Amino acid sequence: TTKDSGAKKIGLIVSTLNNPFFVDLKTGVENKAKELGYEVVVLDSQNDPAKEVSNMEDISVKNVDIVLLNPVDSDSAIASVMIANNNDLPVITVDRAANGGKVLSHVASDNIAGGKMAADFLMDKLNKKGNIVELEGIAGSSATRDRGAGFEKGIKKSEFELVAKQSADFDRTKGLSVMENIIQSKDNIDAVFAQNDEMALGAQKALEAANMKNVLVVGFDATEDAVESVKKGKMAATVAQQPILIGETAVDAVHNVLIGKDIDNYIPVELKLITK
Amino acid sequence: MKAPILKMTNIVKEFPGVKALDGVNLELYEGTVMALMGENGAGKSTLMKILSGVYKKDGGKIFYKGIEEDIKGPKDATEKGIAIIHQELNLLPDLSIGENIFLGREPKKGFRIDFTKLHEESDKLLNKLNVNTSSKELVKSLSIGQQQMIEIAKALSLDAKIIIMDEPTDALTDKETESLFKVINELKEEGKSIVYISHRLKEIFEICDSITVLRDGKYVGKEKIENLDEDKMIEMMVGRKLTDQFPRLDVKMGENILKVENLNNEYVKDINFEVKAGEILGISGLMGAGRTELAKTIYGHIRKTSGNIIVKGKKVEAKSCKDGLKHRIAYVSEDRKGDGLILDLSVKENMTISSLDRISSLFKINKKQEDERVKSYIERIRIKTPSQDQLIRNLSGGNQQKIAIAKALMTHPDVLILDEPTRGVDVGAKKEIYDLINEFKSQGKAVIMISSEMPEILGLSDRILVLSHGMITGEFDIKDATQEAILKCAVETKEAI
Amino acid sequence: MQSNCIQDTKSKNLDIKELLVKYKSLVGLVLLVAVVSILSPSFLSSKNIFNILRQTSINAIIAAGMTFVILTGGIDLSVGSILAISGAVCASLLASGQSIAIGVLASIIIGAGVGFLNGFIISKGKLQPFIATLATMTVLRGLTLVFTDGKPITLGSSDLAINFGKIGGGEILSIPTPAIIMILVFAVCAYILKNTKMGRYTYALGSNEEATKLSGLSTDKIKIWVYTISGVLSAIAGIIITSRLYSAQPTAGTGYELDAIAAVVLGGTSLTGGKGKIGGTIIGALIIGVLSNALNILDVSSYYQMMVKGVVILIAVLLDRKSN
Amino acid sequence: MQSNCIQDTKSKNLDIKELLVKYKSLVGLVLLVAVVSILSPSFLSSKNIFNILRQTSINAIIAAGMTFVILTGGIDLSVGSILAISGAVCASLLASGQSIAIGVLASIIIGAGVGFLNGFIISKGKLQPFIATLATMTVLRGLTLVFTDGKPITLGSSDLAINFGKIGGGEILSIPTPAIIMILVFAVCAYILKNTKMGRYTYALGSNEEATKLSGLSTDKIKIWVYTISGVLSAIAGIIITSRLYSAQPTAGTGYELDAIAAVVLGGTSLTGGKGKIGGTIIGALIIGVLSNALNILDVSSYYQMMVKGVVILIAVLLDRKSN
Ligand SMILES: Nc1ncnc2c1ncn2[C@@H]1O[C@H](COP(=O)(O)OP(=O)(O)OP(=O)(O)O)[C@@H](O)[C@H]1O
Ligand SMILES: Nc1ncnc2c1ncn2[C@@H]1O[C@H](COP(=O)(O)OP(=O)(O)OP(=O)(O)O)[C@@H](O)[C@H]1O
Ligand SMILES: O[C@@H]1[C@H](O)[C@H](O)CO[C@H]1O
Ligand SMILES: [Mg+2]
Ligand SMILES: [Mg+2]
Repeated sequence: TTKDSGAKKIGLIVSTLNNPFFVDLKTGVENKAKELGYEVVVLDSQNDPAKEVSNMEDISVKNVDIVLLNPVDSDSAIASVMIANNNDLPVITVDRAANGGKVLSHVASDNIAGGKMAADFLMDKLNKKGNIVELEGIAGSSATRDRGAGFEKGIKKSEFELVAKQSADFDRTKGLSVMENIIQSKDNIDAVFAQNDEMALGAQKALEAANMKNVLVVGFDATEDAVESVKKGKMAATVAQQPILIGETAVDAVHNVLIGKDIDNYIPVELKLITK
Repeated sequence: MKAPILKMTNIVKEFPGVKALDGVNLELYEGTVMALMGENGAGKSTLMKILSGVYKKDGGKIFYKGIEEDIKGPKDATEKGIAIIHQELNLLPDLSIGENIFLGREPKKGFRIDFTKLHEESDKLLNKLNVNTSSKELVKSLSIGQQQMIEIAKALSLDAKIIIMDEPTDALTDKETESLFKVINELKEEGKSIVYISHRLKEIFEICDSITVLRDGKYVGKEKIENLDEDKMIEMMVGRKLTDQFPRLDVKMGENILKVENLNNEYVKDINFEVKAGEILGISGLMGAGRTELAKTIYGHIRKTSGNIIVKGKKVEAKSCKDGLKHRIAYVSEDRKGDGLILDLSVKENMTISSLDRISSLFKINKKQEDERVKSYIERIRIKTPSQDQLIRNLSGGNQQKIAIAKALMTHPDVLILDEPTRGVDVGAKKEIYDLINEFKSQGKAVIMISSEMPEILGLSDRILVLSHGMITGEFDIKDATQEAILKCAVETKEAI
Repeated sequence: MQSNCIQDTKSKNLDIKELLVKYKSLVGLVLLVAVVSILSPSFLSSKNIFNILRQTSINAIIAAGMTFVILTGGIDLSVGSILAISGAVCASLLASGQSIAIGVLASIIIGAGVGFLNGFIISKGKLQPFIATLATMTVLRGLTLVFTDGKPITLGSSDLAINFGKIGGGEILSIPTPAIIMILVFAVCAYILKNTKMGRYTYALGSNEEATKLSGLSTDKIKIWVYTISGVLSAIAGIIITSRLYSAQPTAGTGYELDAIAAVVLGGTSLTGGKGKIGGTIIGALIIGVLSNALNILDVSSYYQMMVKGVVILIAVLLDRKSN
Repeated sequence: MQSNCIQDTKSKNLDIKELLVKYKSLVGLVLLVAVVSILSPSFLSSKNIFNILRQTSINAIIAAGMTFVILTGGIDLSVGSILAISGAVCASLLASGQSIAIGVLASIIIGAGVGFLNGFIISKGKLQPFIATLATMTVLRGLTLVFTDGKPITLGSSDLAINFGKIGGGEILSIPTPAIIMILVFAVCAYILKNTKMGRYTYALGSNEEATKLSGLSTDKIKIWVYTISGVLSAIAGIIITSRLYSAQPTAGTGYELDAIAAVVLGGTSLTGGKGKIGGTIIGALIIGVLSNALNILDVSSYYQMMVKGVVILIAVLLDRKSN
């Protein structure tokens, strides 16, 4: 491939742009790239690993210098990474890891740790006793798995009872109706852990409508809406990922690679718990 | 003589590959009935579709009440006072009779349709036509003949000056035809003009004042009815003389091929009869008598609840048409466009569909053999088609009917059931179909022919069964059969049986 | 054969048997409710019944419009996208301080406009409705994502927002507002289908397009009309959803077309057009709504929920068949 | 009226004009390719062409089966779910150390089994294909999630996995293997439709079910047959996807039914059945594939991609219409 004489190009393959989290991540990448004088090409995998592989193939015929990959799923990402490897295209994974292939580095927050963070917060607030509802993300996505694992590992040391665990697909509308239904059979809920803020906000609405304002709702991501809700005391907390920072950090890593510096193979981005 | 109310001159209409009309003229006078005659595919329906706004003409002029007019669409035609009863039924099966009759012209009361008025008016029309059904019934619950009467009622409701009837009696039996003719005479007296299309020559003499003849899309001429007899009329249409319209063939009859014993189901009761080798059994009856259902029960399309069907001494348990064919029973439907043929397939594909098993393995149809078979049938029964691959939709009715029969013959049946085999078929083609039936008969096979056309039944059958309300009400040897006797059995009431 | 669903103009005094024959799906619904209420006592609490009504209303309202479309033999895959874009426009107007009336009106106009467009390209372009609405579904989703930049538009907690929230979350005479809207929508639709010309033409078109044309009716006009109705009702559903969530999601409504179609078919309307009743559709929507609610209440895990849902839908349509 | 697509048995020596009339969609495809290759030189590189073929193969193979179904007037919404479950079963067998042959065979048997089941309930239960396959789609997705416990099944990097990976990722004579499989599938399907009884019956059923029955054919058998084909081809697509990704995703194939149907319709096959050609379907699939690839190569941002895609599909079908 002939490379343009001008600015270097970064390819960003993002799992979906239908979710504000990834829109922020993209914004972070674009902002930092502009600052450092890189061009960015963004491709959307629409939550379909097969589409992700196609995107990697398509980007490999374009003259990009490096790819930032935000996989749909950590296992199927191996295929995408291998395509890049075969085309001598350097890859850095972002937010979700690839479970194989040659990757320069991984930039992300630790979802297992985040799940545990939520658990610790609730154990602290409720004295390790009470009935908990967990709203899961899209079945099969790695964020669902990791946050669930971290959270459930976290509450093992408590007397919490997980009275309901249902999927609401990272979706606000579904969070609302699933929660409404759960309320029908369980009226003594003490806390809800939603694996992202969209579901948390939906669940919070349902609880509010049912006059169960004392239930603690913990979300994940710290989107604008969620932070606002925490501030107003409606949601109890949200585990803040910093998608913009993740994006920026990833471009920093790219910069280091392109100027020939070594980088670590895992670059963690700070997680923090946001409470009132 | 008064000036014609309608005059069409030099009308031209072309379809891709077909010049359907080529310089056709037509004159229609107030208070008269004019027959539009011609073989299948002559262009009768096309001409009338132009007049009623369904097709745009490619050339020629239309004068209505002396003024040149352009008919822009069906609605425009209706507004000008031209109503048409199309050759094909155009009803909405899931709406009521009344809603069908007034579709697009519903009486309104504020926002809503005035159903009371709608049904009142409809019932009046139905009464006039001697149809004893409530206008609130759904159209789909009616038999084809009754549906045809609804089409007629719909045309009458328009109160048009010109009424076109494209083969209106095609699906009617004598009783309904009679009611229709009564109405036509009334219309005539009211000064309305009627264009009447039919392949039944007897009707033409009974009801029409003059004829206009088309042949292959060209104008042949017009004539007063007084100056015509059947032979002359046929000659104008076909371009040659036809002799012996109903050629019964005497074949030495053999043993029993089909035996039906105590057959019963929802539609038919206690049916018993036999058909011998080399015999044509005619089945007559009024519409709704259950003839079609009887045929479909023997064929396996409708389940029997009790009784036996025996072919060549072997009991047949047919659960589907497939089983019927396996036992060498073939059925040619009365409704060739509805379920007799597959209009989107070609001539060839239609002809061989029931007998593909004979010429193909699991993995391949023997195309060469298929071509040859189809070719031989096309030649033998003179099917007019540009090629084997022509879509059957584009063929004329008579040719379509021949293919439907060829399809059945290709399965090599022992028993051939023909349901209204010449419905909508022109005189020339009729003769050819009769020859075809006779040829099959002379091979020592059995034929059951259901027909509502009395001359056909009387002219071709060796024996005649009459059905009424699903039961056999009469059986005649051809020597003893008369129209009156058959009719008497056909109108037998349920109570009397 | 299907039920003769539109011949009820004659008898006014329906007895129960007749009702059952006409709405066979009702049997399914009653059975379902009976089974679940035995399994879980909280199911029949008035609170839960209102929940079900509130949850069902969105799908039911969309399905009402879908019924018109399907009665003509068409299909509208763009309903979910219409819901999203009209919700987004409504939310952004409100967020920019416009009045509720303007937000709602703008939404409905957009729904009507898109529906009109659907009908227009289907009729004038002679396109298959499936592919035409598939295309508008995709285009509109893209448009919504561009418009919202992929992020929800939030109304916040101003007085305006709280008032607007009552459309989806409030109550009138202690009945959830969306349920009342739903009932109104169905009453109007039933009236239109039964008593007006356009209603009858909707059936006519689906029953036999050729014959409808030959009767001098403009089939193009009828098509445009049904897709416009579907668009308007999808927009109304969009307003309700936005109001319930105090925010408009760019991905709102994804996949809703299948639920709406399922409701229509469960209600006994034939996808080939011409046959069916709007009353069946509300029952169909309730079957789906009750099912989702019941499976949650009965603690069925989400994977098994899918299986049960599919099987119950199959059984429901099979029952419907059998009883013919 | 539609093109008379099945009457071409007479002429063997097709000239270009005839080809264009028969496959009007080809014009669309050629135009698309021309425009994109002017805009981006890298588009017509052999590497990119192979990319397109590889990417198109999945949708094309599913669409081939869908063509049979649609030709009979049916529809199969369950293809994506069949893809997922057969991929999952294949992966889990391989992961447990079974041979590739067994994995592949098991997949195909499952695809055939589910397809058979679809055909069986549709024909024997006299159900509308839309609702029946909507139900199996849901049930199978649930089943897959239960079977995989919601997690992808990974093959790892054993020799077996690497060999298996060649089905989706390898090359034969430097042509991508999935492209070769796709071409084989279409050749076989075209042969079946043109030269065998079952092919002929497929068209017959879609043109007129009643007449097909009265011609002595078992319409039930034909229905079962087309859904089985669709199931088998979806399973093959599932194997290829699993092989490409070295893992089976429980959510794989979601929404693929719409792409497959779009390919069939873009290829000129009528959703009402009876009319169409399998050759059109591969062109339809290529239009969709080229479009996706081109939009990526031309740096069109993803939201706008959706809009462009919808509009291009509309234009393509409109062109198809107009040229009639
Ligand atoms: N829509 C059409 N497209 C192509 N050809 C057509 C079309 N309609 C009619 N034709 C052809 O035009 C010619 C005239 O057909 P038309 O239906 O007018 O005949 P007809 O005299 O009414 O015959 P019949 O007695 O069988 O009803 C025939 O060759 C027919 O095949
Ligand atoms: N689709 C239908 N639905 C309900 N009843 C029907 C239907 N078709 C036919 N019938 C009824 O079945 C009986 C027999 O009908 P059919 O008209 O086929 O008899 P037929 O003797 O063959 O008359 P035709 O001269 O019309 O062929 C009649 O009572 C008729 O009304
Ligand atoms: O980390 C992200 C976000 O939490 C999002 O809400 C779902 O996908 C995950 O990967
Ligand atoms: Mg005619
Ligand atoms: Mg009959």
